[in-house]
Amino acid sequence: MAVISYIEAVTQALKEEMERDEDVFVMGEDVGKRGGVFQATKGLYEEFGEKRVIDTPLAESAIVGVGIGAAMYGLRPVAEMQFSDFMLPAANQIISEAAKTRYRSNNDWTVPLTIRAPYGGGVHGGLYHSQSMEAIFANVPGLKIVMPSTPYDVKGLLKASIRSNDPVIFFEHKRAYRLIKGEVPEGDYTLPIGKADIKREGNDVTVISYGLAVHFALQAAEKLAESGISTHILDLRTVYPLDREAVVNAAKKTGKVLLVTEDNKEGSVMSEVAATIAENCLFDLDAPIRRLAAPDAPSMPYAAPLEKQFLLSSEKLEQAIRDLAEY
Amino acid sequence: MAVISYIEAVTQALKEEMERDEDVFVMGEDVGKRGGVFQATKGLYEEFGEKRVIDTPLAESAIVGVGIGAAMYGLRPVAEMQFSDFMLPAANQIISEAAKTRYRSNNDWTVPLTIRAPYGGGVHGGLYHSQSMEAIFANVPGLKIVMPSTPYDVKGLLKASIRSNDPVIFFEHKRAYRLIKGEVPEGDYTLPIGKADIKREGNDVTVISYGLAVHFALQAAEKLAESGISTHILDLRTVYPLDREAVVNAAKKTGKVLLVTEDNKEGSVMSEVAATIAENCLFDLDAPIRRLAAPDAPSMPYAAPLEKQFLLSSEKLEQAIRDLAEY
Amino acid sequence: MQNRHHALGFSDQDVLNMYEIMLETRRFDERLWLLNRSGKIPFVVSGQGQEAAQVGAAFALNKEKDYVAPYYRDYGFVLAWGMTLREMMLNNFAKAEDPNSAGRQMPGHFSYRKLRMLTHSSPVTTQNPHAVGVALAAKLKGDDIVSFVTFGEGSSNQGDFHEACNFAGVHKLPVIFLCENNHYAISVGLKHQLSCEHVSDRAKGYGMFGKTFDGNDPLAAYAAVKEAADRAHRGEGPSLLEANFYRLTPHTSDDNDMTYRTKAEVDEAKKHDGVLTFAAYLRELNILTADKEKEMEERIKKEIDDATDYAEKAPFADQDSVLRYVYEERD
Amino acid sequence: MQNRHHALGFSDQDVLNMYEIMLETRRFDERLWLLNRSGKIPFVVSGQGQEAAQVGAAFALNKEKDYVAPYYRDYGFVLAWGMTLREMMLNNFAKAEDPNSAGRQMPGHFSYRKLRMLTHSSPVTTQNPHAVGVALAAKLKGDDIVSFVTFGEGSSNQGDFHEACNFAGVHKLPVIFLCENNHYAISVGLKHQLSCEHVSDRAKGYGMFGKTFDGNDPLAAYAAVKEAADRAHRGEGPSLLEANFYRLTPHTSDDNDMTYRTKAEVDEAKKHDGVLTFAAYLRELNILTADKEKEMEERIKKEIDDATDYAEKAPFADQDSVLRYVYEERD
Ligand SMILES: Cc1ncc(C[n+]2csc(CCOP(=O)(O)OP(=O)(O)O)c2C)c(N)n1
Ligand SMILES: Cc1ncc(C[n+]2csc(CCOP(=O)(O)OP(=O)(O)O)c2C)c(N)n1
Ligand SMILES: [Mg+2]
Ligand SMILES: [Mg+2]
Repeated sequence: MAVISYIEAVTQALKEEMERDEDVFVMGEDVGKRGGVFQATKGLYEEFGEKRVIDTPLAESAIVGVGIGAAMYGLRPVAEMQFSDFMLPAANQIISEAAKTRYRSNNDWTVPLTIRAPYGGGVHGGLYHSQSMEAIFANVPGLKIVMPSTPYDVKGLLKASIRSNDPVIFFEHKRAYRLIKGEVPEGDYTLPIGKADIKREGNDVTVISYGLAVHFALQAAEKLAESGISTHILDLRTVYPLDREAVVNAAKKTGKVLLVTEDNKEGSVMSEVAATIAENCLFDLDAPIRRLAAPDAPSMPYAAPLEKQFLLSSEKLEQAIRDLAEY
Repeated sequence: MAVISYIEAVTQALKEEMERDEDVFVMGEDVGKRGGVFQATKGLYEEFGEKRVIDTPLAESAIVGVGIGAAMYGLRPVAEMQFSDFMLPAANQIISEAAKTRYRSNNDWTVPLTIRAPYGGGVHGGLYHSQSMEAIFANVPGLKIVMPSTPYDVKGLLKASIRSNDPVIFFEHKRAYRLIKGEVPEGDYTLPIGKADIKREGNDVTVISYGLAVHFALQAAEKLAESGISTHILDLRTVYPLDREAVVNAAKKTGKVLLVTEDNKEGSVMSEVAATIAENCLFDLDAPIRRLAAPDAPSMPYAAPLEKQFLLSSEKLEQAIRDLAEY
Repeated sequence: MQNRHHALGFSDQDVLNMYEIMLETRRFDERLWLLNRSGKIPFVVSGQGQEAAQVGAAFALNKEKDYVAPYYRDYGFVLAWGMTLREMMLNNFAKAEDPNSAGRQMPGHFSYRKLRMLTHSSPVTTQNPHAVGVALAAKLKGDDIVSFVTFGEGSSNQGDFHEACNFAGVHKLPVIFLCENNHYAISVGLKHQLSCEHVSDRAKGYGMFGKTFDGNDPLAAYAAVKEAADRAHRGEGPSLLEANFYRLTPHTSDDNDMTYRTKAEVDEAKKHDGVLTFAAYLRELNILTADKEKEMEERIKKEIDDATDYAEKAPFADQDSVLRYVYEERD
Repeated sequence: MQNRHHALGFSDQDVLNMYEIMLETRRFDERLWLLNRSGKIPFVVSGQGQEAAQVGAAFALNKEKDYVAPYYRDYGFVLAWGMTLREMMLNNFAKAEDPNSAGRQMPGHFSYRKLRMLTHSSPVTTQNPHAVGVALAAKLKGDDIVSFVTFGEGSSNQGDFHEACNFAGVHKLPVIFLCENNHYAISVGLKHQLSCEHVSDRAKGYGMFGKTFDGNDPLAAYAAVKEAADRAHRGEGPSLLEANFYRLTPHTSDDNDMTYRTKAEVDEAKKHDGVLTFAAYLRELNILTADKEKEMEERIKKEIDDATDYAEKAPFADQDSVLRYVYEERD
């Protein structure tokens, strides 16, 4: 199997889906000639032309709203939000429209739209190019929110998202784009939306996370294994709606749970994970649930040392897991 | 003390603050001559004139954005969103701008803006005039979210919000507007933002809630007292940032916790309350944390029987508290 | 009185049909208010005063192919487009059989896939980008259709209006934006809502064709929408049209319009009511005779009675159905 | 060469000052790229090609009273407005002493309350309603000021542009909207961004004064902004101005503009570069002599060296400061 980067997996999934189904098309700011500011759509303009790789005006609400209309017509648009931070002008179209179309029309109209958005920090992006936006949408029935951690998951889940007959927000960790590489089958495959994935089996402490932080957990687990601490790692992959069964099983597995998100702590998707555990397997726990997250300050600053202060790292995870193991 | 309705408390607070401080002004759709579609601003246009009671064009992002500008200039705008559902076009101004202005300018600029918005169901409003929107904003450091349950709390907290030097979202339960009445002092007083309030002392089961549901809890508690079940009721009043201390104390008080919100269950502010308890007083609990909420469907339908199916009621709470008491 | 409809290609029967739909809409609308005042339906949103333009517009489009996104006052449009009175009444009674939403949405939130009618929501102007998306999709697929969308003049101040117009303009898409300017956005009149003279003045900023017409005249509406549709088919891109008329009722059954406008103002506007003025036109030309009128009114009354009866007796959706259709359900 | 500045009320020394600020801005901007390429600062966003209009605009406003909301390319504007080179360099090095945000925001996200300069964020066009709010507040307080805001032509397609313009128009507020049309929004050229010929064509839709001017000419910018400011003071409401020029650099230091435009196109545009053409004008009129030019360049170089040196050595904010100023802190 070829080893490719996280962003190459995005591009591959898009390309293959566009080849497979002529109703799939891509739209967004700078996705055409420029191939996207991160180069996620690189080569697509050349292969599929400007009709299916559409540079839109700078207007996110229109990008999503036009995508919804095209999806209602029967196409499968993939709309890129240049940075997840810039989805907010489209919040009304996403929450009031895309999410509620099937429900409000009593199953008559559907919106098979995929919204791709790079999120996350660690790229010197400052307040508005670093945020995690999932919590804002993770209370909206009708939406599905996918946040993969590996190139393999990216490709399988992005294809599944494009083929989904419901709107999917597909968050890609922008720092993972070039940092994370992994084996990815060349051919076609999909992975199920809504299913979490055990990324490492272990017995002492359970870590539940998603996105780039999964890699910090894996690195920390390697280190901790040397000290005889065995870490169980559950990757949510879909953060909304939650895979409750997997969460509960993972929590029960070790009885000690560390929930990790790069988002601000209060009101993050990890709050829901904690609530799920507290509802379903409280008496299986041997330690209070712990959350490791960004501080409750607006977003990470641009200046390097301040950004670092804000970010997760494998060291921070290692410490938190160790504390829990020793509880 | 005079007994007035929930909405009269809103109007009274606005009027008194406008009389007290000429920098306070009101803006929104139909707030002028019409006195607001719910009549919350009734009489203000007549008393203060069109300069301080401003009918704006139909454009929520502008209402909030212009409010931010006026607040930066040093005024204290109170912006009305006609229904909380219609805040979403302003999500970017609220989350990217109002919430982050102080932080990003390193304390140089501030936004003393109050955003009032009627929320909640039970008025045959259908999908888009019934929603609870707080979860969307309850992960945004820089914002404060106030959701009072009684006329007394409304008046004291709305005044505190207007005087706050940070942006506050003030959600008013539209079904409570005329349904809920209570004693309210005629003079000036404020209540602290960020502090929960014990609405009833009890020993068997703790209910944590906010808004109209607090009244359902109070009614249920009355009933349950007859069967010897004693209910402790904590009214969050401010749902973001949470009063963690009050939450932990209330949970410890009885060891059995029912969290109640009218919002969809997954990802609601009650998830955070549950997480807080699970982190801080897990071993004080005698039963799993329970949540009572709306189903995870987009929003309540318009048709009366379907709306009823969706809504909370004192009966539903009574049953849930009883179940927990008997655990 | 000069015959104006022959020049547009309409026979006398055509305009009689047109009028009949306008009248049917009006009578239906009046019935809604009665039903509301007698406590049978909790809410009415009404299109009185806007029927002429709505029906005229529908006649200018292709009912077999075009896509439409009507807004909540468009009873005249949806009736002309093929929704039945019974369906419209089921919608107002919020019953399970309502094709628009099975009672999930408030009345007037139209949706009907069979009729290529997009689902409408309450936050205003969100439908505008949807209509643009339909046109974009049709263009990608090589389908020669027109995408038609309506909205109020207050709503033309929303960001989505601007973004949708510009997108359609840049991509020269076959979209017709019809602003139904009824001079009020709830209580707020034009002066406090808009800073331009005509909403159609905004067309230039999107490089598109713009035109304001007399919204009380169905023939003027027909002509304007026909021109815009012809342009769209010829690849000349979108148009921004504006129907100029007056909202004759309060905003909805929850509103009291006498708190912000005078009866005298409303009475004055009623003189220009398109249903009355078009009837006068047809009478002058002897197309609408007293007999025909009586016959029409009787048929309409009977149909509305039937629809009301049917809708009132029809069942609500099952309570458990509130959990259905959040996501695709596979068996 | 005809003297054009006397008619505008400028002395020779005035225009020399104007030019000096333009040149200072350019040299500062060039230094940023050097610092970036040598790894000293991680990011540059640049205003090359836009200095003339920015500086001209600043000269037309009242630096003691007016409020301004400049966008991320406005180095020329903020320098003319009173931010020092040192402060601008601290901003680019993201150091604690940076008055804009103490290193919290990316460079070019200006903010300076002392100078009545609103805090700028990254999501484009959000500043437009803020500027309107300032004007509204000033009007309420009876303060005779102008509120000035800038943004790109791509950004003029955001909903916030539309909503802000309409609000300002309805309330006839003293706002000047200056669109800096540099022909690109990252990689997307005008044809795919806008469907109107001039962004100022949109003014009519907001009932406001609109004007496009040569953005390479500081005197044209001055004249346009002065006219708009005079109107604002006279209570004639907002204006929508458009500076027409060309973005000479890539979008930012993260961009490679050769993937979407040609070197030939950029080279052609460089011929009209306002810094060069205004220098030529001043040379022709013998206002800018070789001596003066040399002196200027030397002084500027020294100041930029000093600023760089200072900023490089200045400390970052304390790491724990990331928790500060989320909310008001009372002692
Ligand atoms: C985004 C949004 N804000 C507010 C409302 C509440 N509202 C419903 S209709 C209306 C006025 C609409 O006026 P206009 O666009 O002129 O249409 P009309 O009702 O006059 O036909 C308002 C403010 C809404 N539905 N959506
Ligand atoms: C809401 C939003 N969407 C996307 C972006 C990413 N972005 C930054 S600048 C830019 C292009 C802006 O173009 P224009 O308005 O013409 O200004 P210019 O950079 O050319 O001066 C884009 C798309 C953003 N900052 N904000
Ligand atoms: Mg109207
Ligand atoms: Mg530009």
